[in-house]
Amino acid sequence: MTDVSVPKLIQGNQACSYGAIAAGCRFFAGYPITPSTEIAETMALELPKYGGKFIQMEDEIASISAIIGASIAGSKAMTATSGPGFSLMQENLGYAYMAEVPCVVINVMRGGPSTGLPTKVSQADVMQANWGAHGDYYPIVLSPSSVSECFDITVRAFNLSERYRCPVIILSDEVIGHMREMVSLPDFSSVEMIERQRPNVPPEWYKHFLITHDFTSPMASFGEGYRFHLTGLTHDEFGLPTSDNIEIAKKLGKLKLKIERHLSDISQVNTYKIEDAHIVILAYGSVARAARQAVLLSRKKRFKAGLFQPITLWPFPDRQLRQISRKADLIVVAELNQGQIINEVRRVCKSHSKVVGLNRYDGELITPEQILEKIKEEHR
Amino acid sequence: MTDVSVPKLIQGNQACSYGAIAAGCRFFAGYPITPSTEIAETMALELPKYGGKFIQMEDEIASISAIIGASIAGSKAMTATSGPGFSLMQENLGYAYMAEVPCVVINVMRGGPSTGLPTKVSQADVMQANWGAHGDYYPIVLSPSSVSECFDITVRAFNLSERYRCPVIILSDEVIGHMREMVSLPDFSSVEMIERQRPNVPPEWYKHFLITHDFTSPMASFGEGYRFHLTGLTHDEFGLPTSDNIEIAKKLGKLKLKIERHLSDISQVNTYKIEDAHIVILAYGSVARAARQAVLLSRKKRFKAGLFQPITLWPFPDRQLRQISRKADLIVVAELNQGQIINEVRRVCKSHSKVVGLNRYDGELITPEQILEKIKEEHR
Amino acid sequence: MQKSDVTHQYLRHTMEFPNVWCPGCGIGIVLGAFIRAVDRLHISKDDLALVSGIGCTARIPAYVDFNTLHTTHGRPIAFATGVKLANPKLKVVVISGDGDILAIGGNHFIHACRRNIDITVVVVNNYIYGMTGGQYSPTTPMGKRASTAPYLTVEPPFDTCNLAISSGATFVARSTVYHATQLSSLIEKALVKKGFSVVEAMSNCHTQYGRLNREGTAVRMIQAFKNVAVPVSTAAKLSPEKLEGKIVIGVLHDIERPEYIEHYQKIIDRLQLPKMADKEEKE
Amino acid sequence: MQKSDVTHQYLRHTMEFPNVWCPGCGIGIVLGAFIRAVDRLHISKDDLALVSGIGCTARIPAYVDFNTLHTTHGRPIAFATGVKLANPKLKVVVISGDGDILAIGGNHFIHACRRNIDITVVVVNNYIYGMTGGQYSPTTPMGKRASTAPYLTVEPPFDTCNLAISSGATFVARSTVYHATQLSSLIEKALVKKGFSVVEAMSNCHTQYGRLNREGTAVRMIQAFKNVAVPVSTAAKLSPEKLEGKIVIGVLHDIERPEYIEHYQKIIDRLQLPKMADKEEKE
Amino acid sequence: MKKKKTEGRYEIRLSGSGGQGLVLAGVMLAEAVGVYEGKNVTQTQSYGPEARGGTSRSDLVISDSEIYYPKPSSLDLLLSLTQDACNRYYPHLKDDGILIVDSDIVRQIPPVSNVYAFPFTHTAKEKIGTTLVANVMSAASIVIISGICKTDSFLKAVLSRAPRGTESKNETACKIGFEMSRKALKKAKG
Amino acid sequence: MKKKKTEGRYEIRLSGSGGQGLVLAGVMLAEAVGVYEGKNVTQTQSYGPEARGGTSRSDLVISDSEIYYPKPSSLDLLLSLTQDACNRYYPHLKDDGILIVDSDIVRQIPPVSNVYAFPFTHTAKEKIGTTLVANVMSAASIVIISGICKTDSFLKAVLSRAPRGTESKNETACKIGFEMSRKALKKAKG
Amino acid sequence: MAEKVTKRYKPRPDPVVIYKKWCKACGICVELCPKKVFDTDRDGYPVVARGLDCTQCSICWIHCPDFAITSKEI
Amino acid sequence: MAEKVTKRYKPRPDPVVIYKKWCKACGICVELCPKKVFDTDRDGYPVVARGLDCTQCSICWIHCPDFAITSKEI
Ligand SMILES: Cc1ncc(C[n+]2csc(CCOP(=O)(O)OP(=O)(O)O)c2C)c(N)n1
Ligand SMILES: Cc1ncc(C[n+]2csc(CCOP(=O)(O)OP(=O)(O)O)c2C)c(N)n1
Ligand code: SF4
Ligand code: SF4
Ligand code: SF4
Ligand code: SF4
Ligand code: SF4
Ligand code: SF4
Ligand SMILES: [Mg+2]
Ligand SMILES: [Mg+2]
Repeated sequence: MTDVSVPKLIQGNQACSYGAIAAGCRFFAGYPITPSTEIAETMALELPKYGGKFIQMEDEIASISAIIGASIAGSKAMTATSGPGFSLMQENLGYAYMAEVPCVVINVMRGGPSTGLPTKVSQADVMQANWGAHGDYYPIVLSPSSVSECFDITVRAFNLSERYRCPVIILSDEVIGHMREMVSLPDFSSVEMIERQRPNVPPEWYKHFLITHDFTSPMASFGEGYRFHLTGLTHDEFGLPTSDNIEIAKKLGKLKLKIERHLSDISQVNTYKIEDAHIVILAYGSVARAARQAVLLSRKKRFKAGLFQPITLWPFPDRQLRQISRKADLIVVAELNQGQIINEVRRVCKSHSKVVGLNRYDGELITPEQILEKIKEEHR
Repeated sequence: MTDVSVPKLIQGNQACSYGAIAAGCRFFAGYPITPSTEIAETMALELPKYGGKFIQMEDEIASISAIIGASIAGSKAMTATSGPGFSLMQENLGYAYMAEVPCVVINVMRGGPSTGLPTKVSQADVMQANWGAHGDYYPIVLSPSSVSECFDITVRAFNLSERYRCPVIILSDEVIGHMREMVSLPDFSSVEMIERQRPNVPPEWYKHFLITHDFTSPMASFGEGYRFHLTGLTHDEFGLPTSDNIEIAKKLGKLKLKIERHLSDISQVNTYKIEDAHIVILAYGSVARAARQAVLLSRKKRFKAGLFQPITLWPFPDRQLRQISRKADLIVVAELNQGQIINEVRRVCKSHSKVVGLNRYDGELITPEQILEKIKEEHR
Repeated sequence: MQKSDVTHQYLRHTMEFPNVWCPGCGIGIVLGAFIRAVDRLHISKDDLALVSGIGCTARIPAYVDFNTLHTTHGRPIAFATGVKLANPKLKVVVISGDGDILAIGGNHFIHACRRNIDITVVVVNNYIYGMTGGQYSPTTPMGKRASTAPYLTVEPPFDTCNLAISSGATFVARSTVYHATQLSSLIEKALVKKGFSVVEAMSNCHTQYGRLNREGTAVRMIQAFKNVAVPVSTAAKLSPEKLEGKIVIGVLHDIERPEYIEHYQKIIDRLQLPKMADKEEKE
Repeated sequence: MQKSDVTHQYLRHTMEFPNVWCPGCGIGIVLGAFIRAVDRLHISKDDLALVSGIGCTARIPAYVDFNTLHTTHGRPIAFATGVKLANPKLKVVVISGDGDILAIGGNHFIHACRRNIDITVVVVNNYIYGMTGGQYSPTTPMGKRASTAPYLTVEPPFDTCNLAISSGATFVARSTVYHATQLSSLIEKALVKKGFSVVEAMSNCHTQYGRLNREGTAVRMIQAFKNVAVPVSTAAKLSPEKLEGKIVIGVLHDIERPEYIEHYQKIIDRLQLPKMADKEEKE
Repeated sequence: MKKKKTEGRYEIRLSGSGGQGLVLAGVMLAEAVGVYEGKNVTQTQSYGPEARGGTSRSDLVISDSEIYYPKPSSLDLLLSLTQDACNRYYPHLKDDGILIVDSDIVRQIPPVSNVYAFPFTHTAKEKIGTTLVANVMSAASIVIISGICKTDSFLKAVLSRAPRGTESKNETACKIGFEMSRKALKKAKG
Repeated sequence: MKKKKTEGRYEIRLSGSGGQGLVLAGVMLAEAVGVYEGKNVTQTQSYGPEARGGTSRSDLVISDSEIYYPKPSSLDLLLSLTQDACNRYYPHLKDDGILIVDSDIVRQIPPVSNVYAFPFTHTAKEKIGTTLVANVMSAASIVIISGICKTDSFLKAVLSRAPRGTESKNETACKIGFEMSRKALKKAKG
Repeated sequence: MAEKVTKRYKPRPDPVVIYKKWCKACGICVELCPKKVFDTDRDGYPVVARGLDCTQCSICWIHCPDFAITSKEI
Repeated sequence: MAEKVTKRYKPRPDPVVIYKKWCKACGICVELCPKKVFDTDRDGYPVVARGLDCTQCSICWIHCPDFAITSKEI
């Protein structure tokens, strides 16, 4: 058991593991890959202490498959990987969306494409996190920017996952994952935990995909007496395969609606000195750290800058950004890629603000000074 | 040998295969999946007649890997799949972008997510085609809407692929792939073929990733005396791994620039009665067929409608759309998904036009009548 | 002898019948053999999880009233591993096709054999990808026709059972749909085995493999199994040449090795001991 | 006896040396053994394609002046298959680690063995994922420590060579970095073999595996191979119990089977015959 | 081709159950009008997740001008070889659309004005010894009743697409189909 | 902590080559200031694609207030155990930044004003019998020269993070490090 | 009607019953029955023709892929 | 300087040469040489100490993982 009474100096990756355990995760299947491996290693060390199980699978496809299986059998389950592994997981991640199986997948981003820059930071998997698998689905993607956020966000990921019966992706990055900071972990028993809604009907009335008022169906586990069927084929409320137009539209529509109708619960944005800002720095993950510093730097130079940091990257916080962008002349979108989230910003912010990208993709973190430079350059 | 002298009644999938062979494809590795399988079957039948080789691999990952290997050894190579297989290919597709290896990948879209609707049509892999793999890369994605376009676009895919040393994705769909239409195939020897640029320097001066004025490097094949190294790690112009900031930025920037600087060559848009249109129907693939009919229907009802059909889906034809949208009050984006390309349209068309989606995702094709209905509903 | 209708007690009557399979397809026979094995063992429906991949065979779970899981192509064993680890009380069975388990799923198969997790895998080997229309599979013999082998196959097939044995499975057996009674009893043995057990069920796909290779109707193909099958005991006496083209049936391998979950549970127990001691002290 | 400097003629001197490997890592010894085998066979550098996946071992190709291809994790054999089919004149060799070839790449390995394509695979088995920091691999023995097995491994390992044999490889051999001369000659034999050949090279990862399992320095680990290695001929006389914990070295398997590409080429030739006949008529 | 068309389109659906060979029959019709008569034609199909069993359909759109929307919107002619298929699709017929059914199988004929019923399956079984050619027989009757192409063109298409060894059986089926339909047509017109 | 900081930040880089244990040394320092003295600290690192070999670095940012940007921008203190690392990173030092090097290895000392050179590696080898503890010794000298934390705190951190069995060797290394630095500091100030 | 089974005088119920709605007329039971209990109707469906010969050996229902045979023990 | 190899009188060139720039002082050659030709310097690098004993058996360079040994046949 981890002694949580004293503040600790731990890595973001370790904090994710502790967050998972605190949130009730009792199954982890993974395949090592830099810079996510510490999550697996910590889970291997800690899980059995809590009666949970760790297994190293033969690859990432097996890993995601195993956690889906474990979740279906009633465990809260997680896997962690980085770009190449995340790419391999896409097909079965899609299965989890389709079969509405809660689970958490952490992608600690490193430089890509391909093997790229295994030990260096990047944020180039942001669009992939939303669109990586085939077919229409609606992911929840969260992005931490500190070690303590790693803990909190992992707890939240499990809670959202159980609440909405869907995978939740955590997009961490090499800097956040490997960075050590001081954190005071809460007593795990005090952590707020949301459990998947259980059926309150007898087995013979049970529909595994019941369409409820909030589009999330109560979920029984294998072995509990509710003998249901799960398939990646389009299916009816019982889970049985169907190719009936109306059933299909209902099912697929539900995947969208259960997220769309709960944006206010799911969406989380942090801001810093945004109230009076005419210049908005939009940043997430490790870059948000540089951006916060850049806000201070800029204000010293009399630029009224503020930070808009989506914690929930997907669904993208359209509403919140639109509101804030009304007052902004300039929006600087700082990302460790060649321009990904900026497209969303462009979509949301019509003509009223100038949207510019500050992009770095050489494996190093954007610095506060670079952001300030960009503001100087672009501010009219 | 296929007798090409008489018009034939063939499927879109077959036309893709003939197009590939006409373009010089001599290697196909694949794994069967509905509704793309006829491409593999046709290649198995036809390729050896042209001295080419077909191999059925153990899965889709092996298939994409094998075609990349074959291309490196000097063959024009292709694979074909559908959603689930396309998801599995993402990691190694990313390798091909990184190592700048020409090849063609066909995704005949079916209903998703997951196993979904194997025998029914969908267009829900459009965003995935752009963003499915981790890391920043810049894909060329083409979308045919008729059997003869299947032939032409496959030829073009090979040509673009060889021209820009990158994978080209063809997003077909179940309707186009399985539909039979009359086509007159050209004599294969008359088909315009672009070959990858060969090095014109002696081996000792050869750089496999030379940064040239147009960002596409001449390419030697294995076994030709140019002994180079290929890796998915970030690399220098020789192909040797590097973690030097500047080299990395140059390399990754090049992947973007070689596409961005040649938009006019790569981008292809078909339009129909667009000149005087106030209402633009934006559609691609099989839906473009319904849209064309809808243009006629609408005009009968005195709606001045026109069709904007991106043949090149990615890079998205921002410029062309922006130009056309200026005159448009209403843009109806008709897609077989819950809204994908519409986000691009929203990004490009700022405030001047009303952008609405017409989405169908139950496995059936959108009908001309549905489009007309939508226009009636939305036109102010 | 069991009554015929025992199967009906296990079918999921909310599914549409007749089932999806072609008239005479052996998959239904395998399903029957499986159900009868489960029935003989008095395994409760609630305690059995049936997992499949994608393919004709993989449609089995939808038809039976267990905890059923139709996963993605090739991945049922990986899913099943998660199911079993999360709830070891479940009897976990995978039924899927030769393509599913041995082509795209080959890696999960050999690794599960190696780990020796207490799961039973029934591989329905019909020499072909039935569902997608007759492409060759890793078990299609050399020199056969398939929709992707118009000039006959040039790839030698796997021997599923050999592969399982050398990868580490602790129980390996084979039978055919003709030998449905034996098949059922082998599945029964596999279900009882603590460890990773594999049963290869040779089946007919007359619609694809049979049609392309002119092997006749379902009935003819099923009867053909009678002639090519050789019991293990007889096979032991035959030379490799004589065994060429034969199908050896019966229990091919049955050994004892520590089971994965039991082993892992010991770690958990060991680590939790101090905690429990703690508790005792306090109470 | 070859001169030492022959290796230098094959190194890619544009790469930065010393190489990336830890001081004393056996990977460099395997590379030397490989280069010497190539040199003895007088294979031209232009005619050899060297393919690897990801891992410490997989860094080999970058250092040598052949046609070199560093692919993705687990996929070198699939890439190599494409290379070989597209240009059968190339001698295609895969060198990669136990994790790369047998964990994530296990499926490609067994299928390539089955197809019997003329490729040589050298598996450098150091019992561990070296590159990522010491996680257990499918070859890590039971009861060993790894960064993901803090309570010792509970998974039995594969026997790489057995797996290769039962999957269909036509030449299978094993040696260790201690037996570098034998290793080189086995690689030579594998290179000469027409068909799919596998050489397992047992190597030391003292930095990860050795450190975690207190097996000492590189030198100690390399010397330990001397004691556990048993030549095939001797092994044949030993009981399974006596062989427990031993490493059998030498040629384990060498049979003849039709090679895939030759077989496929016959189809091409057959189909092109009429065409050629056509031409002759016209001329 | 009859003049009953929407904007020059003639839309045909062949429906029944998987395994009845309706896709092939549709392709033969398409080839007849397309390859042998140079018209524009699109042939599409639809089946459930399983290629076997379940209702199956094969659709044709025929036109002298370019065909945009490739699927039928309202049918000029519907062939149904099962009751299920008939029930499902007859509402898609145009007001004056033609329905052709297998008289032995489709016993409940829906209330449409133009109906032809032929015992395809049993005729095939009795006269040719196999029900497998009922598809071609019924397609032949479409040729006669719709007039979309010459009987010759259809025969050529049948011979070029029939699996090897089955050519003569298919030819016979074809001719019987022509014959029975001609009679019925005469009767209907007369 | 010395007052030479940027906005309350004190930035330290430990640099050398892979395998010298600099990440661990950095973590020990971070733990000393963070866990035992309650300051804010971030520890980050950077290595090439291979964890072994190549230059390696471990960075600390220490502050009384919340740390936003977690990496150093201009160094208050640089430790370099290889010439390569020294050459690479000394330009990142502040004007009045402190450079500490291994005197036996870093022979070309760059033109900075505040330099301390100690024979860490050889002292470790000679006095403790292993070069493996040079990292702790050099970190100990950072403690003294920068004053970022009490020696006690550092000792606690070292003992809690040292691999089992190496505690006493590390403690000795630590004390030697303190000692040699105190002397040097006195000399520099005197 | 398609079910044109010849009605015969039956002294007692059939020893096996074919559930025609599920039966696909594959012919397996007909061929495998060692006692040749079944004939087929003109659509190929099995018909119990020699019920008295049935030994309840179970071969037919064990091999019916469609669970379309039930036995009435007599 | 780090290279403090004791200079000895050498009647003829060393039979094997260590290329110190590539050598990582792993000690393999030192341990495996059957003739104990090498000593190590204080940094652990091999030094040819008993060159006359060398039989050119090749063991050292065949086992050097860093291609840091070349032989001068004498
Ligand atoms: C990732 C992926 N690739 C390919 C397919 C297509 N697919 C469906 S079933 C199948 C083969 C099935 O063969 P087998 O497992 O032998 O089952 P059978 O139909 O013969 O019972 C294939 C290739 C798929 N669904 N998913
Ligand atoms: C898809 C993917 N998953 C995981 C990794 C991380 N990874 C890199 S090397 C490696 C293991 C290497 O082990 P092995 O093949 O035994 O090589 P060694 O380093 O021991 O020589 C892993 C898991 C990766 N690069 N790509
Ligand atoms: S296609 Fe083959 S395997 Fe599939 S149901 Fe038909 S006979 Fe069975
Ligand atoms: S980590 Fe192990 S395998 Fe990798 S270079 Fe070091 S010793 Fe060799
Ligand atoms: S039980 Fe046996 S004897 Fe009776 S009908 Fe069935 S197969 Fe024939
Ligand atoms: S075996 Fe079953 S499905 Fe086949 S004919 Fe007999 S009863 Fe019908
Ligand atoms: S060649 Fe042999 S004897 Fe000479 S130094 Fe090397 S190992 Fe020693
Ligand atoms: S074996 Fe090579 S690297 Fe090792 S000490 Fe000897 S010369 Fe140096
Ligand atoms: Mg099969
Ligand atoms: Mg290894």
